[in-house]
Amino acid sequence: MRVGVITFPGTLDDVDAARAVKYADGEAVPLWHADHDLKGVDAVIVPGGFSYGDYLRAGAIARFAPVMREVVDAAAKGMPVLGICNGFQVLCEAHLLPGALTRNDKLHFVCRDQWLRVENTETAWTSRYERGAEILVPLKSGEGGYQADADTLAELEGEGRVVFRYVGGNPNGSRNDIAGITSANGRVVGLMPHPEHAIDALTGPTDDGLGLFLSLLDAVVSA
Amino acid sequence: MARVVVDVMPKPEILDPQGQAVANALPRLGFDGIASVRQGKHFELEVADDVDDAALAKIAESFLANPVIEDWVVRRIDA
Amino acid sequence: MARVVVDVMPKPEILDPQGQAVANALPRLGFDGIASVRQGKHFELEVADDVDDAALAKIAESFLANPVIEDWVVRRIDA
Amino acid sequence: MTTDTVKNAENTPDQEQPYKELGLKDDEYARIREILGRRPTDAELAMYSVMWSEHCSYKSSKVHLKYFSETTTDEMRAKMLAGIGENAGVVDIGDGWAITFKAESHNHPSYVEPYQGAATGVGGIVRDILAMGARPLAVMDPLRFGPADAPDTRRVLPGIVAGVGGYGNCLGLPNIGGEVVFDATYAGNPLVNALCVGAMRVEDLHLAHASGTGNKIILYGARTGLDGIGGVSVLASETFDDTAGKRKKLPSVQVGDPFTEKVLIECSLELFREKLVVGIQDLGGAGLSCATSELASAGDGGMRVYLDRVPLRAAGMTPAEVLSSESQERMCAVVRPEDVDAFMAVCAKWDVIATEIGEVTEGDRLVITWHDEVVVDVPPRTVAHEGPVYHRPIERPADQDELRANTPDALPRPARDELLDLVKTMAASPNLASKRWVTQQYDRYVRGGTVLAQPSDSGMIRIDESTNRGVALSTDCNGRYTRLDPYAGAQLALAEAYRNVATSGATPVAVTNCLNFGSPEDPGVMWQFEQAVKGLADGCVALGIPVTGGNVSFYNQTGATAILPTPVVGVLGVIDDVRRRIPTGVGAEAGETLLLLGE
Ligand SMILES: Nc1ncnc2c1ncn2[C@@H]1O[C@H](COP(=O)(O)OP(=O)(O)O)[C@@H](O)[C@H]1O
Repeated sequence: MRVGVITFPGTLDDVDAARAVKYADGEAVPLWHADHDLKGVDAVIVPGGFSYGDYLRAGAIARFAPVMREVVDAAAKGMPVLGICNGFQVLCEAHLLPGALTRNDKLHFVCRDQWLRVENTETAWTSRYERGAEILVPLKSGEGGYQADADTLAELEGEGRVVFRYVGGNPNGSRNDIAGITSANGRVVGLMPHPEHAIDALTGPTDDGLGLFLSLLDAVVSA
Repeated sequence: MARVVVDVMPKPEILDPQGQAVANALPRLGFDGIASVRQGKHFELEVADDVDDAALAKIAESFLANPVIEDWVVRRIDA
Repeated sequence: MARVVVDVMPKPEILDPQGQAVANALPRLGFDGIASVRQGKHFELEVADDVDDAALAKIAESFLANPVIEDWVVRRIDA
Repeated sequence: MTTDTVKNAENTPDQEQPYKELGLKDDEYARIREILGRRPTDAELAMYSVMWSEHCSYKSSKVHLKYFSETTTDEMRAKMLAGIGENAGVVDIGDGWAITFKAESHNHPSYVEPYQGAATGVGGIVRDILAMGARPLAVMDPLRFGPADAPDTRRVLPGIVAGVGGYGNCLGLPNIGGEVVFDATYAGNPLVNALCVGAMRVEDLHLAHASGTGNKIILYGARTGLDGIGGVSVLASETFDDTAGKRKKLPSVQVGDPFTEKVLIECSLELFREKLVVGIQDLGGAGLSCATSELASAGDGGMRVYLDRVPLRAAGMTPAEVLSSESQERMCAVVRPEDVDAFMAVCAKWDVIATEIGEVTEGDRLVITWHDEVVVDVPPRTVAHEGPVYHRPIERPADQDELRANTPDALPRPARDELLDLVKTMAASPNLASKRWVTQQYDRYVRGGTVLAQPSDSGMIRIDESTNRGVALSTDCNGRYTRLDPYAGAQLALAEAYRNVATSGATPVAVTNCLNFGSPEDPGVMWQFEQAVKGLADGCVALGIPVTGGNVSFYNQTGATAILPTPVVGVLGVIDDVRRRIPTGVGAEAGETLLLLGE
């Protein structure tokens, strides 16, 4: 399994995403924002950080990077794509996922260990979880409030496309406590919390996040 | 060179925690009579004379604002 | 009720990393002819009719803007 | 507009110069004239005045800080690869790894503009660590504020915390600890100390020097603007009549751009990896004045700088302003001529502006030109290292005895049934309450190496993923104890940080400090300072670990009232396997036995 991990100027969690891929026995392939091809990878992770400083809006500048054009094309053909935190923001800006992420309702950056409920286990990134399972992973963001218009929210809920929901307190004002969503075909997933920081109890609160990367292994092998 | 202003505001139906925080703080600071506050972004651009209104609209819509959550207004300023 | 707009901008001599990031990105996105961009904040207030200009100036100076690094302009908008 | 050149200075020896407004004393100005054999140019005056300031020259503290080196034994020095005098101390932690760490203060700027002051404080210390050739790995932020319920604390505290977090989070540096302490003496003078720790392979240690005639000086990073040159603008008044009034009002506030710094870090690390750098210096306080004079005086030749090549952000800047600008996110490298193209290519990859602004020359002068005219011609050591040295008067404060006589013995003992209330009062007091409101705004997870962070006694990061070797860090200081007895107070700070590191499972190996005090012109403050330095140094000898560096911040006072003497001490420890860390806390399992060690 070869998984591309994109680095934009200002990306921070690319090393963590690559490490998580390795923990799941995959090979992490570095992709540079200016690349015009995906080097034959089986899946792509858009990691967290502050691409281009998050100036203007988080993800607004990154979505125009050459490598994102390739990601959009590949996603259309069904390649699994995971956006974590800033990566989620980039995927929304690139219209691979609906809605937008806005400033936290309390206006502060929040770093905390956050409980999430896994609500959809049919995606390329969540098949290893049990439906309704609660997992503990770090959340660290200043613009994590998920917003979408009423129709979009109804569609996401109706189609079961809310993948992760905050439990034990909504940390940022997200509509419907949404922490992560998926595309209509279940191949593209974006979430604000950081599963790649929860792969080893030595450096994270748990290893609950490993499930996403192991799920991908199944998705790629069975494809 | 022309001067252009673009104002970008959260859509009315979108939560605006920043504006709300300002509105809540004002009475505490002794300023009364402010019924509501909304906060957005203000851009000032210097553009070449051959940049037409269509191009400016495009820049605002596809880049400066996120139409999912924001409205925007483009104005040319007379020098 | 009156509508009031306050625009807050980084002072000209102060670094504006946000505006610079936007300006740098535009040519990459295929938009040419934008010589400079500065980014600030835009506030829209609804105020009671008895709030006078002096009070608005005070609000802008002491709260909406940080006079150490920012300039500001207050405008009343005709409804 | 005419530029004040060396030739002009020679021809106009009697021209009045605003040296007093720039903070120079009569005898200091006379000494500059003696060194140069003429009056300084505006640009030279700007350079000397910032470099001879208390902040840059350590003129009041130098004679005392010597005591750290004098008391450091060879045994203590054994693991030290760089010590006091370098940008930051460096220690060998085994397996070929070297750790560099240092703390610095950004107190006054954070009072003027809390967010940007704190943000640029973090930015500055991170560049110090980078300039040693290391990858910055984590930050810590010992903070002091006025009373938690004071109105100004509401302005200062949220801004400072947001600034530390905003900048550090955006750089991808986990925040692994710090302090939040409230006391009335900090009300008009909060303390923002920032510590950064970095790691490198021992052979990659880069020291700041400009050796090798013909080597090029390359300035890279952000453009240079009017940031932080408030003081020097008095020089502009003579040449810039109509704008002078405006310039004078320039605030000495710098605005940080963490994104540019993040890119600068990755770009610099790639330059080091490709071995394209002979020497390097960060640009912090005193900007190019500091970088050029320090690089030149640490090298084996002279240096020539074409100042008009510096990329500017503002129009009409004078040479003095360019030299004094404190624009952030800039570095200065010494590069072999044959490596310049490769150097530029790496910078282009990262979209970092890089400009060849000069070269190392034969001889021993630092010569700076502005459009082909010489505006600076000085022996660089006289700017960087041979500033004034003061033996300030020292006197034990008159109220010291009275203060010490006022012991807890005079206080009523709480009755048994009052104890619970007392405990509750204590737990709810700002100095003992949870610091989560602050620490929750800091990313402690980024880059996946954080093994311990808040609320642990010390922060711990893994340095090597293959061996699990790591380091632990703690900073501490109790200003109230130090006020009562500066000698013992500094030792208590050291002992507490040492214990915090030891209890996490690491072996303490080195010490840094950030010594925050009132005005050195107050003999009582100088006594506190002298005592604290002695106490800390003697304590280090007793524990057998060296002070590898530090920072002094004087003039922390509001009117005549000095802050509590606050010698913040940071202790670094090594642990050969971070999996054996000891987390803080008791009661994780039923049946644990509590043991009290010591008296
Ligand atoms: N400004 C700060 N930045 C980061 N961490 C902090 C800060 N202040 C306190 N902490 C962390 O919070 C925890 C608790 O702090 P504190 O209550 O001061 O503990 P202690 O009294 O044991 O030193 C420690 O892990 C400390 O490092």
